[in-house]
Amino acid sequence: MAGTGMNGKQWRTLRDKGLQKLLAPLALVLIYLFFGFFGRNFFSYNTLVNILDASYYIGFLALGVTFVIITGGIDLSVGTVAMCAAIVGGTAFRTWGWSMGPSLVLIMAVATFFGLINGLMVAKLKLPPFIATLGMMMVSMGIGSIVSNVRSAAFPPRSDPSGWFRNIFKYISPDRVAIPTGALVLFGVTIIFHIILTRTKMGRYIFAIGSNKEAARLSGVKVERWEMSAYIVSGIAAGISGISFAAVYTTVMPAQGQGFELFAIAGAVIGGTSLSGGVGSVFGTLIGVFIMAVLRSGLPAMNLQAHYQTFFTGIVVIAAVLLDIYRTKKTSEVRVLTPADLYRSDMQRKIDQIRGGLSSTGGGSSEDIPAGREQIQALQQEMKETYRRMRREEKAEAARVEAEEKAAEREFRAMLKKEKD
Amino acid sequence: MAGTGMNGKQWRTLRDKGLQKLLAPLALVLIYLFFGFFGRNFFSYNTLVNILDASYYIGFLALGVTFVIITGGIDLSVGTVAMCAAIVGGTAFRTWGWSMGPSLVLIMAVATFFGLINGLMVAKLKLPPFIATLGMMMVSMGIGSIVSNVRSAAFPPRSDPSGWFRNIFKYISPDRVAIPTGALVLFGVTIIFHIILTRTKMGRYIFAIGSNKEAARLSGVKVERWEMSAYIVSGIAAGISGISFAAVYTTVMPAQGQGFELFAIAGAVIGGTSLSGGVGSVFGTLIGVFIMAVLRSGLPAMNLQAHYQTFFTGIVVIAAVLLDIYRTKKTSEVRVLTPADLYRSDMQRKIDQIRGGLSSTGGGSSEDIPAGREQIQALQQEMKETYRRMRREEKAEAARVEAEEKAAEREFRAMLKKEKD
Amino acid sequence: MEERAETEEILSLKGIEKTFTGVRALKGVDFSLLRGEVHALVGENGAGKSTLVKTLTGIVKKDAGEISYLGRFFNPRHPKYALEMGIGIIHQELNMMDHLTVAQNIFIGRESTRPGGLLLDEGEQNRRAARLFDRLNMDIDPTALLGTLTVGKQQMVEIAKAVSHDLRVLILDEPTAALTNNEIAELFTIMRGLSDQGVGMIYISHRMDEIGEITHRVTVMRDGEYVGTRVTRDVSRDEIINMMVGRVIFETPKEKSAVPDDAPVVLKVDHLKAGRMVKDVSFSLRQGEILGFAGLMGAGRTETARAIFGADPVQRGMIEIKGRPVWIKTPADAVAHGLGYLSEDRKRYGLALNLSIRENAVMAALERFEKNWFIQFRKVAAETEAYIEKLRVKTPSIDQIIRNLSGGNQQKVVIAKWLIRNSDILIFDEPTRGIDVGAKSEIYALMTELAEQGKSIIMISSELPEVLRMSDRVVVMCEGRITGELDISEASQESIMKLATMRNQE
Amino acid sequence: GGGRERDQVPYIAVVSKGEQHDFWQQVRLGAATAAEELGVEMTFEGPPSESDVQIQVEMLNSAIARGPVAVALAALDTASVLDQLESLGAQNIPVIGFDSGVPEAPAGVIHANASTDNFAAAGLAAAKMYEALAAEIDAATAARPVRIVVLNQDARGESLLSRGRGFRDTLVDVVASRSPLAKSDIRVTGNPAFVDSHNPTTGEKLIIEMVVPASGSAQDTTSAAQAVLNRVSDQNIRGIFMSNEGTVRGLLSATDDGADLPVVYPGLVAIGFDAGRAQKDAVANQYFLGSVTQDPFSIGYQAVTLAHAAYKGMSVSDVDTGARFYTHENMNDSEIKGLLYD
Ligand SMILES: Nc1ncnc2c1ncn2[C@@H]1O[C@H](COP(=O)(O)OP(=O)(O)OP(=O)(O)O)[C@@H](O)[C@H]1O
Ligand SMILES: Nc1ncnc2c1ncn2[C@@H]1O[C@H](COP(=O)(O)OP(=O)(O)OP(=O)(O)O)[C@@H](O)[C@H]1O
Ligand SMILES: [Mg+2]
Ligand SMILES: [Mg+2]
Repeated sequence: MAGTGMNGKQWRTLRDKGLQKLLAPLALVLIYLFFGFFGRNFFSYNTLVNILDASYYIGFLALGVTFVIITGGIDLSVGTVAMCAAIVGGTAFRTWGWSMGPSLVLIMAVATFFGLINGLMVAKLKLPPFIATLGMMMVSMGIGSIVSNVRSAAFPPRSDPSGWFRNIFKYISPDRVAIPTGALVLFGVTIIFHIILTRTKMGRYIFAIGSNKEAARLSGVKVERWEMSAYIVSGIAAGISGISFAAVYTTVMPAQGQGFELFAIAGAVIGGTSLSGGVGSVFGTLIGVFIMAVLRSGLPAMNLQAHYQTFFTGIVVIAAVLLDIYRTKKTSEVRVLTPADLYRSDMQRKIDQIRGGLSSTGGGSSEDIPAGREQIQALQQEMKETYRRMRREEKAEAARVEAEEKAAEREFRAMLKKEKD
Repeated sequence: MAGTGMNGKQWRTLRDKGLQKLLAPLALVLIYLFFGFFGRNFFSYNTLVNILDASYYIGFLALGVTFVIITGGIDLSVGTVAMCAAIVGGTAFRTWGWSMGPSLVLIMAVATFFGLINGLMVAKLKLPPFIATLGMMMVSMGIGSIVSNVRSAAFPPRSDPSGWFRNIFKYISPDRVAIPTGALVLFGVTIIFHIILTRTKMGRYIFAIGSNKEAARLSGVKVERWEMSAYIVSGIAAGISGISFAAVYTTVMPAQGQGFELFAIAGAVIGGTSLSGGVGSVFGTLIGVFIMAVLRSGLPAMNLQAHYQTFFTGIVVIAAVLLDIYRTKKTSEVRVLTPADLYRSDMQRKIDQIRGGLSSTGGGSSEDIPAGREQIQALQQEMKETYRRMRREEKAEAARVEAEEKAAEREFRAMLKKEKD
Repeated sequence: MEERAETEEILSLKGIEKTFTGVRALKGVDFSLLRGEVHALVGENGAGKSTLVKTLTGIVKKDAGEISYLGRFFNPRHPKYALEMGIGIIHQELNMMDHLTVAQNIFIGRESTRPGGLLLDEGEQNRRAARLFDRLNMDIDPTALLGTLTVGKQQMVEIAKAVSHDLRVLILDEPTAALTNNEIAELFTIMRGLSDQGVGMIYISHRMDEIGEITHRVTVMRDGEYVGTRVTRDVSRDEIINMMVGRVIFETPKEKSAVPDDAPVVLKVDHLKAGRMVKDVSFSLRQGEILGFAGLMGAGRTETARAIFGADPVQRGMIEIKGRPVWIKTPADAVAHGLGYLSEDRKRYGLALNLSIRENAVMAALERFEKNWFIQFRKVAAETEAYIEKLRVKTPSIDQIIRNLSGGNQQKVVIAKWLIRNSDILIFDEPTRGIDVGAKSEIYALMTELAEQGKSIIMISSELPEVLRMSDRVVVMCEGRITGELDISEASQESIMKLATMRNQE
Repeated sequence: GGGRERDQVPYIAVVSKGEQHDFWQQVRLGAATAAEELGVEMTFEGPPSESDVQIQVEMLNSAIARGPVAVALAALDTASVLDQLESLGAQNIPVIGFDSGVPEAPAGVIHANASTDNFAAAGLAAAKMYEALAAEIDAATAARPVRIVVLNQDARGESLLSRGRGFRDTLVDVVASRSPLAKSDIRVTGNPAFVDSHNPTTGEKLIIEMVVPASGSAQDTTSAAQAVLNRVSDQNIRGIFMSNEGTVRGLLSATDDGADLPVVYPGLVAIGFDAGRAQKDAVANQYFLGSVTQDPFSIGYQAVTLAHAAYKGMSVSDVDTGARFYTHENMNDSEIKGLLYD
């Protein structure tokens, strides 16, 4: 039992807190292993790189949108903002003749600007976030098309001198081994965002706003500023997402990006961020994104047609959140201590005492030990039996009460009915 | 002024309540007129029919989703559910050899079933609506593809004997005049939904749940059942939407429908339904949908490049809601009564009294009346002038005080600054 | 109240147990209710009163114990079942639907329908509501949207709603917290009527004088345990308080101001005008002073406080802090100028309910714990721990989520927030609303201590004994204007009431 | 390396540009038929829409990870698959282009193409358009110019771009050579992506207008078509060419499946592209003058056949799968009927 190495309380704490947090990562590992065993060639380095590649652009979006969701808002525009920024940058590079560095800066600037506008609309003009960012989704989609003149923007290939930026997200060594450097960027951004959320004023205020905006305001928190900052972070993340998209997929099409936001939000929610605000973590979000990415790469490996992917992703989104609800319910459920339980824990303490006495005498008189052992065994036997009997009795009693209550309910209803007539 | 036919209070009530409700329809008419004058041939019967045609499928979705939004939920799956149902029905007709009637029934059944599942997830399993319906969006998209084997479903043309169902949404007379019968269906459904929302228990409970779910539960409302019913209505509406789509656009493609939900939600919100629940009307939603439909048909008529359309739609969505916020703010703003106002209302009362006296004497001595009239006119004249003078003085005084305050603030800030250095 | 003739027991609870995460809220509680009896249930904050009555109505499921109702076992699994069986409850928190009309709220679940039963009959329902209000002598428009009513009126609607059911048992969980004296009197009339009809009532309140006025018996709970039941007539107020806290508390008015005459003025408000309610308010607050703000409900005291604090826009007026004019446009400005505001509705305006004690306590002062961009968690923990201990907040740890604390302990966390912020000028708006006597006297002691340390306090309170006990000076408001200012030595219940009802002549 | 054990059935991955249009279903059928005949395993997948570049790249990635012996690819965008092509080249896995192929791919990676020459196919339509409108075009004046509209779904996919340009350039050439109008009498206007520098843009007698709907959605193609139809009499629009199934559907739903065309817009010449049930009906009923069809079955069939041959180490070369113009007269001829799917 718990006696070995870890005491009961430690174990329970781990079960209540640790396991709960481990469940999502565990699910990720299980899904990965499942596809590994049943999919075609899934356990390969290539597949791993593919999964990572496919996770970047949604990943950054999801990290950014996590900030917004924690404030109790939502950002539907992230996907189209990322694509709009990327296409503007691509147009600058290809059509306006900018060099790559400034073009990338432009991407970040455009995305941040959209974030700022979203923030202004929500925080200053008090527009509902859903509708403000829905409008911004359409606007950014339109702007991308207008700036690029409805042409797709192709970023330079690796062979081009300007193609250096692709190495940020995927480095291909001279002997053609792909190194997913983007994963480092993703983890790096996650860690930075995590620190911002948990260790800085901004992060704490974002949580406070999400939990009770009015209380935060009346505590002197500059609610508008910090709420806005969450949308700006979301914009910045969209900018990184746009660059990663360009690096991995080369071509950015106009009017693209609608639908990305749903996966980003799904990732955050699978990772435990609550849409009602005040609760969330970027690490959880990252796990959520990876779960979706593994699914997306894994199902084709099982020779399932593309359309089964959407289907299963949907199922997993629902299942993940259901599981989350179930497990929080489980952990918050209270185990009521009955007399039987009290008796048992009492006895257990007694036994532990005796055992403790034994081991503390240490190498003492060797006769004591077998005697002590026997005593312990006898006690354990007694405890077991008595506990069983008590439980049985308690259950019977509970059943009796319930039966009576049910009977009473029937009677009551009959009575009421009669009264009415 | 208000004197004629309508007293001051009535007028104010109309201004506060009526005008507010009239603003959205007014905007619709204005936009329509705008395109009519500046667009090419926009004022044609054909265009009108086309606007109506284009409004059906989003319209039904928006009507259904209004129910869900009033409960405080959201249904992201409406679009894909409508398309999934339509494609299943189309496959039944084309591939499984069903005749048209049963195929249409199947469409309704499939959509209603999805609504039911959404309802179960949200109401019984307590999944957050956003995530439950997001999952369902993906699931229904997948199912549509799986059932149809990723083939598009073409519904029979009008010439085909099975093409009769198209007449439900657009009747074309033998001399080729198109009659938008679908508009009748849309209005009919709107009226039915309106009655459900305002005159039945179901509607009442849907509002109650959206306003305060816990209070509704504690009042003995079967929250789960009625919350579920809203999602079922949304499913039913999605079914009608799917049929209208098939009737108007003939071909339904698999994996279609994502994005429709956003327009449906935007329509509801433009129409005044609040995303936080408890407030909304299906007539408002209808107006919202028409505004978007006019825009979408109107911009091409202005010879605007296609990509400006999304841009402007976004702007209008934001503007509509901003306007709504502004107008509710205006009406709830406190009008501070100054001495001038008090004076005026005092005088007004006096005048009303005299007038009352006049009319109560009724057909009394006919000499009194002209005298009374004159007295009233004199009083009115006096009131007007005094009021104007008082207002002028008050404004000057206010301006003076404000200027002084500003000056003091500047001084104070300068002082603070100096202290810091 | 006079002795009841009836002794028929309609409700009896035995050994009720309930455990929430980390809190054993009920530890084998017994309770009984007679026909036609008004039975007070008292106890400190967090004693478990609300939880106990919730087990009776199926909102909280009991873990163990037996309920017997009309001589039969009874286990309500759903509020609706309890209501059908004739057990109704008026909750401590308002539980109504803001977007529905008054009549719709009252008859929710029992709507009037037209013949055929399909369509609702709104007109008939409004008439029913109007008749109900007539009978209860309430002046409320049945067609008004509930959200537009004042809190007091909303509470009256909730009472009317409960009464409109055919009840055998009515539970009132602190119904008077938001009511005016007139409304309280109306409520008591209603209760007496119900008592005559044989309805048993459980009455939860922290106001001792009400208990003496309306109840027949008193049951006291402490820390989830049953302490005892007494006949109200035979028990003294001190005895009840003693049962609640296990010690005697004396409440006497302050004799004279503790503030020296030459104490500097720290806050001066000059011709303040804001919103609908604040018309013309001028007063000053001196260092180390507790300035009582008395007045009837709706006098505009809360709105004055909010306007000073920058929570609502100011239309006109000057505010000076320590002799300097200041422009406070947002609460952040106010906090920066050393103001702190403890709102009358702590759940809505004071606390982030799903964050921990620690996060709430430092919310106003996070800057202080920031070093090189990062928050120093050890310092935060140490300081929070210190204040939690000092204010005697009952909690397993500072990481406890605020939602799980009882009202009084929540209030202490809000106070801790402003103490950690080290604000010099504190506005306490109804600091002891819904708080038990024990916690009350702790908060009084704390305020006195703060004033002695040189902090200045504005205390808005609707309880005159509280005003008289705490204030150095009393400002009285009526209809958005200051109608008078009294030194504590000349203040009495009568003099305050006179000023509080001094309406503006026009 | 993702090499696959050679003792199993050889596996060929086909990654297309789409799946849902009838056209792609026909391609898939051809590919499946070839795969069965050759006894190879085959997967066929494509992204839901032609702007989903990233989904196609992911599909290609996972196809490569599954270890195919050859890949057939219709790239949405060549630049985005360069890495993948290089890695395929490095592993010596042959790549076959189909449909629009992999234009401008690095040398040596694409072993062969099985594709339609879209430029030429749309050119067929342009020639027919001129023939049908010759009298009016020849008589066009600056006061009353003839206008011809091209509805092109997106201004991005390479094959659609080629069709738009093919129609435009061929029409300009045909008119300049066969009618009294000179090149300088022609004006090309509309979506800037379709107006190239070599196009005449100042002419006054024949106007070729390039229109692109806001998106491929049914609603947007329909309202774009409606907006064009609204101008028919005002602007003397005499011809409409629709370059794919999506735009054809747009016009059909704006005109009651085409039935309005002869009645409401008499004399308007409409030409479509591809087949599909609704379009075939429109041609059969003579609402449309005709349409251009490709041979999707053969495209799929040839793609897999070429891929298999390349895997076997045989030398392979491009196959033009051809395009035909069909009208109500010839659509039931045996060699065309086979090309018309639905
Ligand atoms: N849902 C809950 N989850 C966890 N703990 C709870 C919950 N409800 C109540 N408690 C805890 O149970 C205890 C009893 O609370 P209860 O509300 O019954 O007290 P009360 O006597 O009504 O106090 P007050 O006078 O402040 O209203 C408190 O410690 C409270 O924090
Ligand atoms: N935002 C608001 N909109 C409409 N009425 C309001 C609003 N806020 C307060 N009121 C009303 O204004 C009146 C004054 O409220 P206020 O809270 O300032 O009074 P108070 O003297 O503090 O009384 P209380 O003892 O209730 O706190 C009340 O009747 C209240 O219902
Ligand atoms: Mg309580
Ligand atoms: Mg107040």
